[in-house]
Amino acid sequence: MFTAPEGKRKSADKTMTLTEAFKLFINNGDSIAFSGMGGSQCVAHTYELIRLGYRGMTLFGDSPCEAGDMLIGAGVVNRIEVAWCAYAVAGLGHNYRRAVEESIPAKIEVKEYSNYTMGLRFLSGAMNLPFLPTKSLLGSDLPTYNPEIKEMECPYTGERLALVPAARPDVAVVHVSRADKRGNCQNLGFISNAENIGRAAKKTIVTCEELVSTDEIRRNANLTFLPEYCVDAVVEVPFASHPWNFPYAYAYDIPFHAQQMEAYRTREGFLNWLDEWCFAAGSWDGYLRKVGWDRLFKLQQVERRFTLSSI
Amino acid sequence: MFTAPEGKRKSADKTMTLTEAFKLFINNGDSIAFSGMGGSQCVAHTYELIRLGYRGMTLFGDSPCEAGDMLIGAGVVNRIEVAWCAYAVAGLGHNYRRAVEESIPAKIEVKEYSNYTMGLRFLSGAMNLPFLPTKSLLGSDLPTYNPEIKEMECPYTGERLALVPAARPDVAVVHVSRADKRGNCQNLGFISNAENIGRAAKKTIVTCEELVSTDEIRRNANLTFLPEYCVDAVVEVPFASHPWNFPYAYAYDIPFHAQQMEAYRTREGFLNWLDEWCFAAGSWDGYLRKVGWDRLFKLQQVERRFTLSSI
Amino acid sequence: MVYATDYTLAELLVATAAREIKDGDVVFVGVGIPGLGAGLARLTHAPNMIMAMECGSIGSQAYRLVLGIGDNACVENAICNTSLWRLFSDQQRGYFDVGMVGGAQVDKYGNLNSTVIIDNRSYQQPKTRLPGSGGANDIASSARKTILMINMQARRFIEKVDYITSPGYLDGYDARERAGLPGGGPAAIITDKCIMRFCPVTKEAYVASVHPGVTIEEVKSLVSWNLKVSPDLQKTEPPTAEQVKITRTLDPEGIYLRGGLRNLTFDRYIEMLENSRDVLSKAFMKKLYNGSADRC
Amino acid sequence: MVYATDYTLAELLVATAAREIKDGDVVFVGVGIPGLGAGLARLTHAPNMIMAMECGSIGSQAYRLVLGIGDNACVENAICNTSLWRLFSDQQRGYFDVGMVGGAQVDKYGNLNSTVIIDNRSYQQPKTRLPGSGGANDIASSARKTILMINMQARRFIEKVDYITSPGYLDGYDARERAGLPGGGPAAIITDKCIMRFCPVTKEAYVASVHPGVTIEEVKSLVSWNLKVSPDLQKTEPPTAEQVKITRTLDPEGIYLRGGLRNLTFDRYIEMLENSRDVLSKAFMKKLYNGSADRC
Repeated sequence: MFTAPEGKRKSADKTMTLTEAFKLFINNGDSIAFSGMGGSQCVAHTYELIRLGYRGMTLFGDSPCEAGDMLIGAGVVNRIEVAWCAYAVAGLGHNYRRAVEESIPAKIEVKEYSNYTMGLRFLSGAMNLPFLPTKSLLGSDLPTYNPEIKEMECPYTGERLALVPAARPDVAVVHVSRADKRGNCQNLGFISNAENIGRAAKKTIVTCEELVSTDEIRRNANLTFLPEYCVDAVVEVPFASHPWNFPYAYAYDIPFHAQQMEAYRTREGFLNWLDEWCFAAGSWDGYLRKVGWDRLFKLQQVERRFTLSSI
Repeated sequence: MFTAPEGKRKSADKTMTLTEAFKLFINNGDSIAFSGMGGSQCVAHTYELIRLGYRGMTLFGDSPCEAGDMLIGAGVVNRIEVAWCAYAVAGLGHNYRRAVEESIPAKIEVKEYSNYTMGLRFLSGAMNLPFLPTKSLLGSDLPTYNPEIKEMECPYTGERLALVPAARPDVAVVHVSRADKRGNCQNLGFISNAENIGRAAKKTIVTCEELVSTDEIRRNANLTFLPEYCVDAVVEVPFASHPWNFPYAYAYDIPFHAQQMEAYRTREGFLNWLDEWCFAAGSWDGYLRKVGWDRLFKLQQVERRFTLSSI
Repeated sequence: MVYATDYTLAELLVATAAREIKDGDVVFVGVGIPGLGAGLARLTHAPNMIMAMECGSIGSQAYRLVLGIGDNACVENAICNTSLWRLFSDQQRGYFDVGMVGGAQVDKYGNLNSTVIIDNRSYQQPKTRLPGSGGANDIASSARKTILMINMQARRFIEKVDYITSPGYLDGYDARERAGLPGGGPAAIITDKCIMRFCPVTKEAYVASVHPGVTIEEVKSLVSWNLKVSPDLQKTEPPTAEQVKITRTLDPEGIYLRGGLRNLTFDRYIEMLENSRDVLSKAFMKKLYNGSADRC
Repeated sequence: MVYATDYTLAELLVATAAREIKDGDVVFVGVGIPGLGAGLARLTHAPNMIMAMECGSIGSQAYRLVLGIGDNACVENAICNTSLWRLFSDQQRGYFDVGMVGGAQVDKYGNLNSTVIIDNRSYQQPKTRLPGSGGANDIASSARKTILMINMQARRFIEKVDYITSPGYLDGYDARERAGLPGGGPAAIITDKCIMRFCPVTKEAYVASVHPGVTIEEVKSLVSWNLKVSPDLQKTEPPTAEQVKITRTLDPEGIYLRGGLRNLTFDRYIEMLENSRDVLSKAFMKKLYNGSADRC
């Protein structure tokens, strides 16, 4: 039986570097989940996991892009429970395809859900419930190939329901607009599954585009979607989603992404990319320098022109 | 079997008066739910329901104060599904007590839940699911006297769970900080169960302290907890929670409330109160005039001194 | 109504998708041609339409092309930014009128596959691994109606899909209801050759209209079952001149309309965003203040 | 540590409640004496404590007395304003360290009744209808530990409560775990005469300390079962002078400390709020900037 897991780390200052946070809270073989949906992807985090050489991990995700395809290609992840994996408009998930179709670089185990039902799995974990019911999945082939999706007859109405089990990753990595040192997180823009991933996980690492004071958090308390008691570590990582967009911060660098996707078509192309952008760059700062701060600044500046927010 | 209920009314301008909204969307015998928790109570709405002479209603609520006790005392409601009913620091729910203990003014039927599980019932209705599981209620006497609380063994873990059925009131009455004419609702301060009550109900009447433009809504889209497609009617009703507080708007008028509670100790006291403050006042405007705008202004002004919000 | 005389197939499809949206509809929108269709509807006959995007943003009013379901365009001037689970719960509640879904295979009951092409191999090690459901299964399960968009090829339009990712009418008749699915199911399949609709009784797809220049024989040859045809077969309505003009404004670099992503330089991209900000904000203001939408 | 020499029973209870809270605890707070206890803890030994209120507000820093679980004081300078269901879900997830619960009856296993005094009548038509669970059942089910607060009377401390609103250890031993309850159960009963704690094995309540001036005989006479007493019975620690001073600052009109609501005029109330704004904001600033809490 599952008993309520221990609370998160308590501290008035949880800030550290990304490398420190990963080394402290992530182990080989852990299950992990990332926030983001299309935009706000955890890209810096993906590169860091690869750089640190993690192995044997399980990924819980809704529709991961980099955090799915790259971690599979780099051999970090060998088991995924997801709804989708590709790069949307930019391109297909060639690493994912190679792994499933040809076991390159290795065979991976796949359990499939839909975006909503992955969302419900995180919600379920966040609520400390072992499952949640839904009307998705019924009649489709997702339950055919995934025995963890169960069906039940409602004890109140007799109607058919699909059940999905709670997702309780060992580690959540959540990237947000702003956070304070204690771990209070606010987003301008969509939340994706971040609020539940951050609660469901045993350990939660928050990164933010901008570190702010607790007074700033208190001024807009309705924006806080993840309070400090859900959070173990806080890291300021600006531009952590590049080449993806981050709402109210910077536009999507789709020309960069298209180029990257072109490289990923072949296994060598992908490995060369890793050598150049992940290992040789040495850190996310190195990656950003390589992208060029003038380019990043333009992505930020063009985004400002679209912004109405008064916050 | 429950199929997805029809969407709400579509219109770019859903504004009307409270009386119009009630006459249009509320019928005798309907089930109804109100937003608020301690503060932000739907008081104006309670008086209006009584004034319009509704009968035979069922109340779904978490911890209603006026909307529970007064509607019972006035004979509007004869069935309640709630977690609690009283006036907190101000006093006991004498009408509720008289109804249960002595069938005055009439016998009422009571189904009891806890605050969380009423919250889950509204969430369940909002999600169009027939029930949700919980770890509350287990081992207590709430299931003993409420057969609608079922128990099940989790098909994944074998652990014991309590189940609560969805609450799907005919009408929701939700009072918010600000809304636009289309029904997009934002709160500064807590949300109580408003986001789910407004979604779970077949028809949803929104009242707001302040009507704002849709552009103002768009500037702070992260504050919108109830979008327009959940809403049928919008009414601007300032000070609708008096004597209760409303966050970022006005302080709790607890001296007034204490006086009111004193009157409610006896049945005559309560009926006299209704005559004077509900019927003779004639409308919520009449009530507010009777309270005195100078007093209301002071409650507003003193609240401003405590406010940090930058929104 | 002035029909365009000069338009591409992509522009026809955008207009066709747009016509499936009524004013006031809440639409679960993706990117690409269906997304352009939604954008076009918003700027023409459906100014009060509300777009819902999977990331959790509702009612955006973007002055640029939407480049992803979590693009900043999705939150731009949105009426509500929320969570993925809440957005999909609202759909499960019945609040979403239209959902647009695509796939790699479809069958005569509108069941879609976007998961795997098995082709004599296995689900675990298929011929082609596709991205998977994403939100498609959920949209197909719960939207009041779905519009399917898929290009015609005999290997795509098959008797039985390898894997039902997004349920249509399952085995037809009342199979969908019996499965417990709350949404209404597919209302149309928009293809590059024709529009199919579904028999209200059997729930089998039939050709309702063929696109200009396409014969019914060509359509039938691209379907691997004996495709039914409406006795009242129509010609698909071409886009109007206004629709084409607005469509091109929405996607000035032809990213979706002409596969223009590959040649897009960074400078051209930034320039596209800046122009688009000015052009589309004017287009919206014109529509909203002079058109049929109330501005409040 | 300078103990107060001049203090009321209410002030002792506030200090006793405060001592159950550790720095950094997330505390599910109500109003009245327990609420004052939480406020006192925050301004003394637990500056990093986080208060959670049922309405959905988390981490308030109120410069006034909290007059309800949805009072504006609950959102004042909060770190997070959210929904009721989310707040309680966080508790069910195990994030809340301490919950404070009261009731009209309690039994030796810490089960509380705040629903009905049946007294030879029925649940449906009881002798006394009480307000009901509110959030008490949920707190008692899921908080890591609960602190019960109830005044002693033989008709309140009974062998078996009329109705279990808030589960304690049910029938003792492992009954609570077997029922599937995730929270840790009661850690103490704070009464107006003594503090009781629970045997780690049998889960039966025993007297751990008696308040100054109270005899163990008096305590036992107010309990309708054969109450166990710690072999190491203590005298309850009195409040410190600082605790009493701060407690009085928190409730200057004695609304909770002296039942001062009845005589509170509107003008005195407004004046109380305005003074309290100034006095408490200074007290917080002093604590937060000079004390042990990091201000970031």
